[in-house]
Amino acid sequence: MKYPPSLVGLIRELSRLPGIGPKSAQRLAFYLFEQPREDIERLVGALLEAKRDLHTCPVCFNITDAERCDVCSDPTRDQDVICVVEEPGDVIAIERSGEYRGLYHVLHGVLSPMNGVGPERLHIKPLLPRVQDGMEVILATGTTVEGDATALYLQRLLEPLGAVVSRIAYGLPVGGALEYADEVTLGRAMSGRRRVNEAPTPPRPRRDEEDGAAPVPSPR
Amino acid sequence: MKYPPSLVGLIRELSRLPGIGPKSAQRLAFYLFEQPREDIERLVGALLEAKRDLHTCPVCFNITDAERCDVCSDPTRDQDVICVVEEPGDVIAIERSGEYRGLYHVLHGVLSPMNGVGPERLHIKPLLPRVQDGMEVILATGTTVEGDATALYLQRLLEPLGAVVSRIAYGLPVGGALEYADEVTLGRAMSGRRRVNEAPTPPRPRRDEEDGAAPVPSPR
Amino acid sequence: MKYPPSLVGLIRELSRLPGIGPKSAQRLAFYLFEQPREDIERLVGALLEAKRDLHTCPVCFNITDAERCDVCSDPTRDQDVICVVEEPGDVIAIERSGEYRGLYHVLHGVLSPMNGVGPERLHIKPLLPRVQDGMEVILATGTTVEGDATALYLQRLLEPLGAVVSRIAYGLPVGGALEYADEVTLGRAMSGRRRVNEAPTPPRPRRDEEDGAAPVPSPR
Amino acid sequence: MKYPPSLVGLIRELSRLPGIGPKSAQRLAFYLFEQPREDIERLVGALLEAKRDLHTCPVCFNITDAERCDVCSDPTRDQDVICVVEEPGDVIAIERSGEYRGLYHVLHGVLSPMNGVGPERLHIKPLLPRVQDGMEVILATGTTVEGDATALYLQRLLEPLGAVVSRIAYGLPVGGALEYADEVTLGRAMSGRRRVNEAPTPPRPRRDEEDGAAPVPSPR
Amino acid sequence: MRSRSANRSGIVIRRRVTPAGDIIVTLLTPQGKVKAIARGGVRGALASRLNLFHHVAVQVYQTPQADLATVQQAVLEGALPRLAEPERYAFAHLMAELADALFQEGEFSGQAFDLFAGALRGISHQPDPEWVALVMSYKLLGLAGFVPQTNRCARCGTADPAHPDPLGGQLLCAACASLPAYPPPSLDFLRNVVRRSVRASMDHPVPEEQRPALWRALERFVTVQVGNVQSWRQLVPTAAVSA
Amino acid sequence: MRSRSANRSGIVIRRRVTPAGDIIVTLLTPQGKVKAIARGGVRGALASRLNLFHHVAVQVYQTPQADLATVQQAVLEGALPRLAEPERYAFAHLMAELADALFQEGEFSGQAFDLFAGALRGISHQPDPEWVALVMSYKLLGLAGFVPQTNRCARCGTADPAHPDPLGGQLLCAACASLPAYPPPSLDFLRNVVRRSVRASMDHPVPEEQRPALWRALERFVTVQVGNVQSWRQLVPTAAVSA
Ligand SMILES: [Zn+2]
Ligand SMILES: [Zn+2]
Ligand SMILES: [Zn+2]
Ligand SMILES: [Zn+2]
Ligand SMILES: [Zn+2]
Ligand SMILES: [Zn+2]
Repeated sequence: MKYPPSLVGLIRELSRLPGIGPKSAQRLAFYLFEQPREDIERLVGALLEAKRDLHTCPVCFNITDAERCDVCSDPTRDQDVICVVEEPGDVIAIERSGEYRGLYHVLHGVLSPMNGVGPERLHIKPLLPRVQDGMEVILATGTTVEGDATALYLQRLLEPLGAVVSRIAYGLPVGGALEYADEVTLGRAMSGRRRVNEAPTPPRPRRDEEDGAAPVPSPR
Repeated sequence: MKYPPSLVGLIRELSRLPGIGPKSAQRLAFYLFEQPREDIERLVGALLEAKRDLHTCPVCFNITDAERCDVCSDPTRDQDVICVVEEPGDVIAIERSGEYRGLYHVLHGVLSPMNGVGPERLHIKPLLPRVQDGMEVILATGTTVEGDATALYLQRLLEPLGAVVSRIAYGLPVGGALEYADEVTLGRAMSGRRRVNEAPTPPRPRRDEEDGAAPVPSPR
Repeated sequence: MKYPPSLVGLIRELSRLPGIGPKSAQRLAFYLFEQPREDIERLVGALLEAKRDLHTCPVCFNITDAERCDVCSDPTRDQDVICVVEEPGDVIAIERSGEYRGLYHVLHGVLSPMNGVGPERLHIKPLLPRVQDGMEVILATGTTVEGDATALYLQRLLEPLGAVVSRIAYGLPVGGALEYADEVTLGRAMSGRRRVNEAPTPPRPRRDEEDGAAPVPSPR
Repeated sequence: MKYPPSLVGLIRELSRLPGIGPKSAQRLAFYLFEQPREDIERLVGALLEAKRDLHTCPVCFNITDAERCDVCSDPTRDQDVICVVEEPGDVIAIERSGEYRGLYHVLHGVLSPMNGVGPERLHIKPLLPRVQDGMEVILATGTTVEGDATALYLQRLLEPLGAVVSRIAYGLPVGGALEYADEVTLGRAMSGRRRVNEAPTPPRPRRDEEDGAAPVPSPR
Repeated sequence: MRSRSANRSGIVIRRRVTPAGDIIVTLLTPQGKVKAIARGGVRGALASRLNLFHHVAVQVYQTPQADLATVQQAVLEGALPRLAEPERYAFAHLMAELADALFQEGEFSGQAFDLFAGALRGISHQPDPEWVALVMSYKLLGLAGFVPQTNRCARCGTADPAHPDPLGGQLLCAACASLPAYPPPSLDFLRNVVRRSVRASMDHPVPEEQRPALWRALERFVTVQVGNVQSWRQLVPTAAVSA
Repeated sequence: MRSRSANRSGIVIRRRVTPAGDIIVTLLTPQGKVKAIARGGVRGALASRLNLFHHVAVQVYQTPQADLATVQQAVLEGALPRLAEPERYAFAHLMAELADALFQEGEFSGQAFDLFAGALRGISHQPDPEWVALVMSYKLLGLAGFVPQTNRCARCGTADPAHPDPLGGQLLCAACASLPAYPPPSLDFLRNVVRRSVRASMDHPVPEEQRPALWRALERFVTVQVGNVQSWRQLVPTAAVSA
């Protein structure tokens, strides 16, 4: 038995999507076949509309359908911090954490010479004019070697501009047990330990109050 | 931060697909955003074309883009056996096994009173005129309670028509160890055991010759 | 830091056990350390007692602490059927299924030339005098290549003795969907399908009556 | 069929071990049955020897077979830092990370009122005389609510003694992507971010040199 | 396509990690208590979300065979990190223990959930967490139908008793009692806390020196009526040092 | 009881995360290259260990059906965190790319592994990582059988050529060349680096101003003999700013 060509075509297109193997693609295709025409058309419409409306913000390279993205055009966001991330999805992850009220900058990748990704392939150049003297730039690239290399590269670039450059913390995930942590992470959690001092109540109570922890002066 | 509506819409449509949770939908949406317009248009085209071209075969209710499906219109298929399955995907699974050269009939579901699926919701009625006296009908519905119930229902319907009604074998999967089989399956594998007799070469050599096994006369 | 030698020794012995990796062994050792002395002694006692009391039944090679095993010494078991299995654990799996009331024979392995396991390494020889003309022997070795090879070897040996030799059924596990079955198993389930005939009540009512199914006369 | 009592007893004892379900216990019991007597006796010997030789160090409550544990009796360990952990296994995890050269203190649990574990059930009292003015105490209990509560409790107790109290870092595991981090952990990684300053080469080059990172003065 | 998955939103009142690395949690939800297992959860993101006292939305999957539902996904809806502070931690445990003892699986009670969630929030944020815990304990007991008898002596039935009942945690008349009568604020509390609004009770705290007697009464009442609850001991470190 | 598991110790030379959260790594080991997949690895402890340039011991499981072995366990044996520094990062990539191109799966070569591991260590620790990269690139090429011809002109065969070969990265005689001859240190390097010991080469670095020509030669030689390699561009930020 041969599959009808349009079924084969649909399965092929679906299996190009990330995380969808040939078996899932086939299952999806059969599922779509069973759906009413309106549902297919709504999906098709959503795809075309998204492609038509969405583009990267010219300031921070986040995804938007407006001239500037929602963060860049919100004057209540802290204009003195920029958080640099790899991908648009990372912006959402950080927003969901609720711990950040500053701006973003999306690189759309990490430095990877062996994959032909040098600085010119990332949105690094437009970041430079955004950084003012005394501003904080948080390097929130991934904690892989590639993410670290990108962070180090940016640090070299940004500190001469007068930026206070910081890196997201490495350590144990919340809810973790030491026993289940890998040794690399545990080593970083030990060397990155922070002093928990009995500071007096901070002037303005903050959500993340317990994190105003001071670093340990001389880690061994 | 608010997502752009067309991104939200796309994520919502994608997360309606089976097996795609909200996180995967988001990842898919970002992936699609990064793809060139041609790729999106090819996917959209495949979806629309599939919806336009595909329908169920009026004879066997398999998926096809022709008047009759590929199996129904192939005169070399054995016209004296019909294999009844739940879904179009099952036809493909059986075809892939290479063990079957007869016809199919796709029910598009199983009997499930608690989900409101009675016989009239399945393609049972059009099966009856296809069944001739002496023909074999293989009930290849799933081995769940619902699949068994559907098979028993069909058996009652088809045997009066003179059909030789058979059921796919229950037993151990190939490559299995008894230790890992559940006790219900192991019980079926024991009670369904087959005689392995050193029969002389069968009159017409067949591919599945080793399966011409005789049943055990008196299993206990 | 060095571990105390007796801790190292315990971890080493524990990690020799099947299915216990080095990490689990370490966790087990710490757990045992925390237990009261009586619990350790009870475990040790159980180990020594099991080693002292248990041996293989001289008839069927199942595990027993008596002269003959529980099955061999039970006169109500059907003395006309022997089920041949690979390991003592398989006896328990089949007993749990509740579908069998005959005798057993435990091979303690499967034929595997590449691992140096020939027929002389298995308890095959003592099986032969147990087999009488007209008796049924069920070959319930695993459905792997090695299990199949062992079954075929035994069939050649046992049929000349007049035994009715049968093999447990290959097929779909109970509760399965065709879609998730691998194609080899599905092929076996198709070719091993059985006729479901509305047979009159069998001469002597049996528990597994619904399995007294006749084979399909001419499977294709 | 009934199992021999000594087999039942062995399976029961084995299934008491953590992480070993009834099925694994049965498999283990059969495995042990097949092993030569010497192997069983070696396992039994290891169990008894471990129970006889091992005890908790009277200073730090780590496991040892000597008067004091290997860390407490090693004068080259940094005597000015104590790392407080929940379980002996955590000592091993931290040692494996290679990032720590100080002393330990093992609590053997965490505060959990609902499980009846108050401070008197943990080895907290013997910790107090070990802490000298100016010493660092690293609270390396787990990052669960219970571990946090235990750390906060100890902080209150130890700071009046003049200890510099620190907590292992919360944050992203090494090799992680933001997208796969949960929002709670990501929030901690953001609020716990550290300044990466271009400090001059430190006086004595250290392995964890890159971790001498300063905290960000004013996290938002 | 039958769905054995259900979505529930609730607060983790118990959490246990098995040696195999599974996390077993009990949630209190508006639809009743839910017990579920996150297999291998200790190694993944679920470990962060399924923490004690976290408010989480979970997707649980129930198979007919398994007696324990499986947690498939969890999303954090709220955390109260200050509950780890020594002066709040044990009170949070007490609330969780009471909720676990008083409410059953499958017993639909949005009211119980709201009351419990409010109790945790209060213990986390209020400057006087002890008072929150005393008030909310009686409110939770009352909702579950355990109301101390305060208009008649617990032993002889005489009206208007005012003395502590050292066995049952209720009230005794002067004749039956061996202890002096409760001071008026304590007596008012015991007589009215169950039906009075939480806000009204919060506005009129009993002086601290009278509370140990109220705690003794609550402990006796819970032990006799509900059963064994462990979280009575407080965790303020100074006390522990002196102990 | 047949074992399809194997233990291998090697250095991660490629790492890719699939959208499904699997990590696909290529390791260079003394037993040759190994490619394997850690399913769902991005969510667990394997993500920390299976990082680029990490030296790990892995247990891999190979089934007859699957073409990619599965990583079951991984233990970190060594990490070189300084390889992330801008002046070292791209050189480490170059070594990994060369190793990936030069050595094959299942091709047993303890020597290749040792040389590659030494190259990464040198790039990580030495004050002059560029020089380490130049030397070790030629040593790796030489071990794989790619040795530049230096005693005869690459075009006409004349003996003792001394001029750059802009196409093939070897040497040309004065007649065939359009560029001036290499200075003596560079010539000595090109003629002897492959057979000279690493230590000897390290002790006599070519002056920095002569190196761009050597890099051009190496790039041409690799491109012609081995194929496309991407990690030529350097990542020192000042250059990037000016670019
Ligand atoms: Zn923007
Ligand atoms: Zn058809
Ligand atoms: Zn026997
Ligand atoms: Zn010690
Ligand atoms: Zn009275
Ligand atoms: Zn020439």
